[in-house]
Amino acid sequence: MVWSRDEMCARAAKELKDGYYVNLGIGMPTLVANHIPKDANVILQSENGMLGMGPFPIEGEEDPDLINAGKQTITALPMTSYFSSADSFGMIRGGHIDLSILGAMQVAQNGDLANWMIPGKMIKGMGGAMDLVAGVKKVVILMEHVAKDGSAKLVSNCTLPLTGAKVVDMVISEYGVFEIVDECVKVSELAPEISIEEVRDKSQAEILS
Amino acid sequence: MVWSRDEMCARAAKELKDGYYVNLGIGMPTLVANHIPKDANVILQSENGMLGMGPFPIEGEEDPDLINAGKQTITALPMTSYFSSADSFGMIRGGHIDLSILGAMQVAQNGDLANWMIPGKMIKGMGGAMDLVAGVKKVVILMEHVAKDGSAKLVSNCTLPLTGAKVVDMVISEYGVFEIVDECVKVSELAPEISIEEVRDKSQAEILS
Amino acid sequence: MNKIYSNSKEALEGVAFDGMVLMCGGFGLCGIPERMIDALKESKIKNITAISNNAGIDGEGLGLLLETKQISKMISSYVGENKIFAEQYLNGEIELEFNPQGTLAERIRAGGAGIPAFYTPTGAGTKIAEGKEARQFEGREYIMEKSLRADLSLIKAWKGDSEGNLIYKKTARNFNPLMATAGKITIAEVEHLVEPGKLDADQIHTSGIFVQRIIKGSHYNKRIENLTTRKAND
Amino acid sequence: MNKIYSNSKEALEGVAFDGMVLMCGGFGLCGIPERMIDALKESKIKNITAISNNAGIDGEGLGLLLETKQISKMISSYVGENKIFAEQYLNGEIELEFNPQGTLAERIRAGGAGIPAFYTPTGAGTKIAEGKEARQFEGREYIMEKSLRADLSLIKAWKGDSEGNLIYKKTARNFNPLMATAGKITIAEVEHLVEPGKLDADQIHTSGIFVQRIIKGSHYNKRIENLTTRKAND
Repeated sequence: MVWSRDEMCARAAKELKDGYYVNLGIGMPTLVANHIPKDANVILQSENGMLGMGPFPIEGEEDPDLINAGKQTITALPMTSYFSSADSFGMIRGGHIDLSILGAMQVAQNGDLANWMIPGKMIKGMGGAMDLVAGVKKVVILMEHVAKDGSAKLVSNCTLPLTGAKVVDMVISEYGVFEIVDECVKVSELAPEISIEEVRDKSQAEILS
Repeated sequence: MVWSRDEMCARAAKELKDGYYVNLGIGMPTLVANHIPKDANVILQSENGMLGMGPFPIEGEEDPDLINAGKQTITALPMTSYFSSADSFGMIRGGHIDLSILGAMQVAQNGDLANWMIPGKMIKGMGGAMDLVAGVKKVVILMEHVAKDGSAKLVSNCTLPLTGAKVVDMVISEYGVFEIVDECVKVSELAPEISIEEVRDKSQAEILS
Repeated sequence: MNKIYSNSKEALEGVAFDGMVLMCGGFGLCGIPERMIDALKESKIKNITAISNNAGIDGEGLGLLLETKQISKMISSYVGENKIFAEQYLNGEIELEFNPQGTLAERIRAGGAGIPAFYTPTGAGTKIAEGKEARQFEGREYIMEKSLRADLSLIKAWKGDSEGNLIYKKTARNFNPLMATAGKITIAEVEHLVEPGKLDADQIHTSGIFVQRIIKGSHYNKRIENLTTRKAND
Repeated sequence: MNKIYSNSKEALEGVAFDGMVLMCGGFGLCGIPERMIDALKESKIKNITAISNNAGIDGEGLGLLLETKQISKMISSYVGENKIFAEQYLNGEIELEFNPQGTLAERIRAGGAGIPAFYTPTGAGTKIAEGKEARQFEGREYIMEKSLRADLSLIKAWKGDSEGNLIYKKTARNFNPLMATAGKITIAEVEHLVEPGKLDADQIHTSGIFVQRIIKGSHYNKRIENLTTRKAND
């Protein structure tokens, strides 16, 4: 039985250890924040210039000068600090962020990631994604295992333009958790009653047990 | 009659125009600050991380956390701001400082400057001098025209190791004011009763009238 | 040396021209110089190369200058959420250069700090690296990126003094302090204009040296792109 | 994740080793981590490569580690005013690499920001350029400089909170914020240690992410190198 989106987020949250500085991408990765264990002090960075991101504001308390990288209104915490975009990406590029969780269009078995551009379609831009995958210590991809058109997303080689080359450390999908080690995809955990054959069937990459 | 040190400083101060951001080197250049016209708003930068340097403190009011690049105790002004060494040299290297006044061991007619090192002697270091001459819009040298051993300091080619290549715009000595234009030294002003022949006699560089 | 101008139109006089390179602060609609953008729209200056993380939205931010077709090229990291931009881009009316957000920020910071070029791991091995020098340092691949400067930087701060010292508020800081350093002319628009000495010298984010002109803005929209709230008892 | 250590000796435990690369904040004796330098002296760690703008003076700052011959190499911009250093240098006991002050600052900033190398005009055409790549950009000559990182950065701040957020005071800021970013381990020594929330989030100079350990220092000497005053009626 595949994991629900909520279960996927909960599983991803397990990667967030006490004391980690973490950047969560836009979309499903943002929801991972809801599953951080209460006893873990996980500090969220937002690449538009904030460390120590709090929850969304209570209605009526939103501040237009306080947004996250998804342009959502958020709140501060006692330990919050603000900084410029140059300092923020110095933090990211300099390897100070422990972990980032991002979405993907394709992940290749060598760790290549494509998540910003489909040729021929209007491109919105890579935002901070290329910097995050280049600089953050551990990159975790949280994605549906298969694209809406049925094509595999876990592939032997990315056909879409890359966001980063050999940058992905782990993939979490509704089928399980997969680690990318030495340019191979290894099953680390499977969703309940999911077999490795099912995963192989839904993947184009070679999946090692 | 050659200028006194005080007159040299007063002449140098005339280069400081209203609204200029200025960095004054250690030693005689620091004294130029005493001659800034009261009606000119000249803002002094200190490369250890301060813009808007005030006068020396009144005895007993010195603050060890507030020093200039010469490690002298100083004071702040209402417009003062503090910043890091990286930001300070970004300001300098980025061409935001209008003028710097520095001392010299040798200045060549092409604008080469040597003011940090005598081979075979213990070297103290260049500090911020190389950055200042590379980044500041106008570099003015304030120096005795001739070295203590009688050798010329305004030379055709520097024999001492350079602080910067083709960086000097103007030299002020006790004999007058000299501009370096198109790799030539041109007399801009002479001290009272000083002739160009006297200057040529005290210089090894070619001096154009 | 008076840096204070009475309004955005006056502040723009003599420093904006057709074909200029413009930097415009803000992340999304957060921390954008609203009044200076209004003045630029009124000025009818055209053929602008705009360096800005985003392109605003329809009717707000740089979206206003897209409506009037004053921008001919954008250097940005993300331009989603803007129909006019998409239209003009697909029509070939506007040129677009994507930069990774951190590369964009660093190029601007380098421009202000006198660094002509630097190496970054960001984008190595991707389309972004095409046409750029690649180079290994300690076994890892990096690409060379060049600095950016602007003829005019328009930035937004929370408080400023008459010397041009600035303090930003929360995440409205973003690209503003870097762009302040990289403009040949920088115009700062502030919500509160105070006398020198009213800002704590240790807290100033942008030193006055980087600001040539300053105005007190007013009537801020501060539109929120993605209003997101939670219930009080969540 | 407790970052607070009760004293400088404890803070140093497990992070200092023979042959390590050390960054030490301060300009002259202004803003130096006095208590951490004491602990380093006590630790008897030797063969240190010390990256610091200056070398202290006899009996103060890094001068203390020179007395005990714990430093084998210095990367600095200015080492005047230190007899012991001069002696050891002329004896060949200590290696010295001079960096222009701005190049030193930028190399450290680059180290913390993931930039492996950059180009600077500083020192082009001088001895400093020897052995370095030179390159023209838009007709001007620049040299390539590589980033610096440290095994351990010792820095000094005015106020800090238990999360490692720091605020510096006046010109005691200098190299401290950059070195905080470039240390694999950074130990901050502060005069005032407060609870999170006591520091204004807009005013924090160094975010806690850069600080792994923090101590409240005490008994500061804060020696003045060049006491310079004027008469009250000047």
